[in-house]
Amino acid sequence: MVNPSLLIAIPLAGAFLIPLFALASRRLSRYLPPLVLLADLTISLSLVPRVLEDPIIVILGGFKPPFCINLMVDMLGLSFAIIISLVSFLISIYAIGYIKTEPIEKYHALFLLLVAGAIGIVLTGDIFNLFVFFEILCISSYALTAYEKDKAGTEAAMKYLIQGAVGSAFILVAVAFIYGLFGTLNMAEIASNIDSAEPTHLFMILALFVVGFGIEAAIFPLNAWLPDAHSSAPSSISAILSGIAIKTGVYCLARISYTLMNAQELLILISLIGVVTLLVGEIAAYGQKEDIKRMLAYSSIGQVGLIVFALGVTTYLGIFGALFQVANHALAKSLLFLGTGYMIYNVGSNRLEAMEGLGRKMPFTAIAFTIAVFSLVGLPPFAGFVSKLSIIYAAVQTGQAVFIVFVALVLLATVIEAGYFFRIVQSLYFRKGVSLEYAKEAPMTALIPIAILALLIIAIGVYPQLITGALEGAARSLLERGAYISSVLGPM
Amino acid sequence: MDLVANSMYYLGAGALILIGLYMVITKNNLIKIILGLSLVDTGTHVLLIAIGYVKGRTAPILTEELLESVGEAIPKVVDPIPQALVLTAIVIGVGVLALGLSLAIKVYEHNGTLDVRKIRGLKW
Amino acid sequence: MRKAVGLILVLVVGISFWVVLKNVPFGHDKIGVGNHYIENAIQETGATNIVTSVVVSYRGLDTLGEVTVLFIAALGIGMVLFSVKKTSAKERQTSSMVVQTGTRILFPFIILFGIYIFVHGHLTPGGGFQGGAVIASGFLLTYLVWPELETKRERFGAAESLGGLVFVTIAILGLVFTGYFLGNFLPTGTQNHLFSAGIIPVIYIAIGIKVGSELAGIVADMIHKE
Amino acid sequence: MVVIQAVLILMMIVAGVATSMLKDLISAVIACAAVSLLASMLFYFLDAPDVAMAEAAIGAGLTTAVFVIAVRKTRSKEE
Repeated sequence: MVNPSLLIAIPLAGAFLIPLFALASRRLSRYLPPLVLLADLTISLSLVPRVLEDPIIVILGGFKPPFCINLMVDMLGLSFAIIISLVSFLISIYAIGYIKTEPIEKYHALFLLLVAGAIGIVLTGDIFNLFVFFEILCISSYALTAYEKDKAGTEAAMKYLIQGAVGSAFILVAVAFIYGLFGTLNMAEIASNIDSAEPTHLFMILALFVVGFGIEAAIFPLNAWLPDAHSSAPSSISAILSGIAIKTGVYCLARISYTLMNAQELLILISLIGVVTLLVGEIAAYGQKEDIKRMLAYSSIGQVGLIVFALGVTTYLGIFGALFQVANHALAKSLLFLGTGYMIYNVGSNRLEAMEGLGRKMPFTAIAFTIAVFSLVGLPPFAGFVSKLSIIYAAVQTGQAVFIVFVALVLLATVIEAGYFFRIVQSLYFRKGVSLEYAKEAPMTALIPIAILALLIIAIGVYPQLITGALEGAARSLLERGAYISSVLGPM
Repeated sequence: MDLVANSMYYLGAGALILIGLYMVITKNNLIKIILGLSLVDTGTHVLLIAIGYVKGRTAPILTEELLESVGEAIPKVVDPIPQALVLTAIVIGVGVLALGLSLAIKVYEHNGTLDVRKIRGLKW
Repeated sequence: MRKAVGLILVLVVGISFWVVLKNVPFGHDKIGVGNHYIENAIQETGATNIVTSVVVSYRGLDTLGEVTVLFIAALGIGMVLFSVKKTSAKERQTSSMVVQTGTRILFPFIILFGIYIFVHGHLTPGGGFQGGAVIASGFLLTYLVWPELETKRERFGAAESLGGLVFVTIAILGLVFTGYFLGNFLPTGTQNHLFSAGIIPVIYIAIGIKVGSELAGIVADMIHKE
Repeated sequence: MVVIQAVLILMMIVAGVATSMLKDLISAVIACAAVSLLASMLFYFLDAPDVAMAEAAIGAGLTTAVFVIAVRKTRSKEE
């Protein structure tokens, strides 16, 4: 068996190597990230059969938990790790040709560090270690948002940094409180002692965590930074931020509220926040008729709202739907941003009007774009259909009146979503473009990742069994706290 | 007197965090906002160290004198974990602050001002 | 308006602090993981400074993450302030003779002091971070005295990368030799000797070099790039 | 001892308020450095010499230097 700690160590080592590589040849450093991330993807896929049977506890430094930091590779963490390494591998191929602004070696090193941070978050079993990896993810996102060094990018990064730093401070304070109350930082040990604390204290700590991680997950009303950051970053970075970074925020929320705090009765509040976020995001996206990237960014807020809503349903099926939606949105939204990158490059503007008629000039990109749009709206036979169906079914199944109302709102949001997405597809194909004589199809480095993403969306939609096994295991590992605790600390 | 002695560290830490938060929310100058973040950081560090303090014990460094004086017994030192956490947090904090300041310099180059009311992308 | 929002938010946060901290008594022993370290750290790691053994050994992954954060900050600042044109050595005031001579004499001692701090990290207070910061402040002094001094930024970059690679390599060697990532594969030696505590001094030296060059690089970037 | 620590904490809070109130940015930065320096003394009283060193060297030293550089590269008054 390959040791899962390599999943974190390999991207880190790669990122440290890149500046040395760049001393020899700056152009060569572009090819390192795809290699490194391919290694990560292979390792994480090869771990699936073992982890499906039993979670792997990786002990670091050779001391017994809870006296050391341990990695907790259960199905939930591993599914996230697979999604992260798959999407970032495809984006790193895209970046080989797309990133032209100097200093490119810094871009590639920061990209690898962002991925290392995200993988560290989903695998670690220690609350302070989670904070450290969260900071790695956040700080590299701040820097990459400003990569173009233009006015909009630096201002968006500044805003993101200020709000993100406040969120991190909240998380650190919550960690300090946890240490003060429980005297330990190991997540399994905290989870096993959680009942000894007073409910009011736990509520305060949970609130601090929700604010801290909610800023990264962009739940309403903490999402002010997202539209600016996602729309003014380079398209490959928008793809990783929308596809990966906000999902890790959602992962942290799920891990804290389910495994750590066992706060199932409070999750109806989370559900409410999710529905509000969904509606706010979709309505803002519908209202955004000018900037295509800003529209996609608002749509990301809406989709995160849907995921958070499904997590709050607290049934097995609800969590399963949420995780399916995580996979679907990671694939589809990164495809949309990657496709948009070259569409913007061709017409030289972010404006939706400029894209009119591009479908004939860039047929492959436009078809892939359309597939991703259909999947996000939830049409069969694409992946989004399965996730939306299971989320709605799970919510109805609870039988509570509140959730029936929520489902109606989710359906309303879907209609809004369909409205603005079909508007773009229509203008891509059925409008006559004005000045498109220089527009041409995207290069191979972009088409290959886009094609793979589109094929995956169709494959998962037609044959959901590809990933249901893994996601069912993930949903189970989120619900079964006892198994989590006993696998780290040994049977009680 | 005892009450003061027991709560003053928490009070100081909380005061710093709250002053910092208030600065981040209400100040208009970017440098002032980042100074507020720095105060929040310092406050959290004090809070963590105060949580780890144990009365009547010494620093967690087992010098030879200390080891000889206790013999086989467990040496009386304070909790080392919060100190390790704060070391980590200090370094993370300086990284965020330095990156924020370099972004602020860049924002100033683009706009000629640090006033968030006058910078379109920073209004909220 | 913003003042009112700020005050309300600050009040809410303040009350939540008060509610929780009432039940975290100051100065009491929180019976937990910490006591295990106090009892066993010296046998298990061989370092007399328990904080060092926690930072480098028990919570080594945190430390790896933390030097990574600093690495990201250095990369990000280099990227944000990156400019294609060479920075102009503007007519800045050169310092007086006394200051220049003083700095020339002082600089090697500051560097030496920094090295001393991180080499003895496992025995006395201090370690890679503190030593690295002292080294960086030595460089800061030279930049203030000779503003026209062109920095060899690439050298700092190479030192950063090497420090990081040494850390990761030691961690992976631990995996190879002991089966645990960051496992200690060197003898722990006798307590209170310079050559003791296994991999801790090696890692702390790598951290010291890395942190020193990163902080110095950050300061150099901020001073020299326009 | 308690009195000394109480005075230090009080000074720290005052310096924190000063950071918020001072209009001149350089003065505000110096006040913030004072907060860090006082905090590092408090760490020494709380038996945390490692953290005291780190806070003095990094928090009070290098952070202040970076702030001063940034203030000099922009405008030094808060308007």
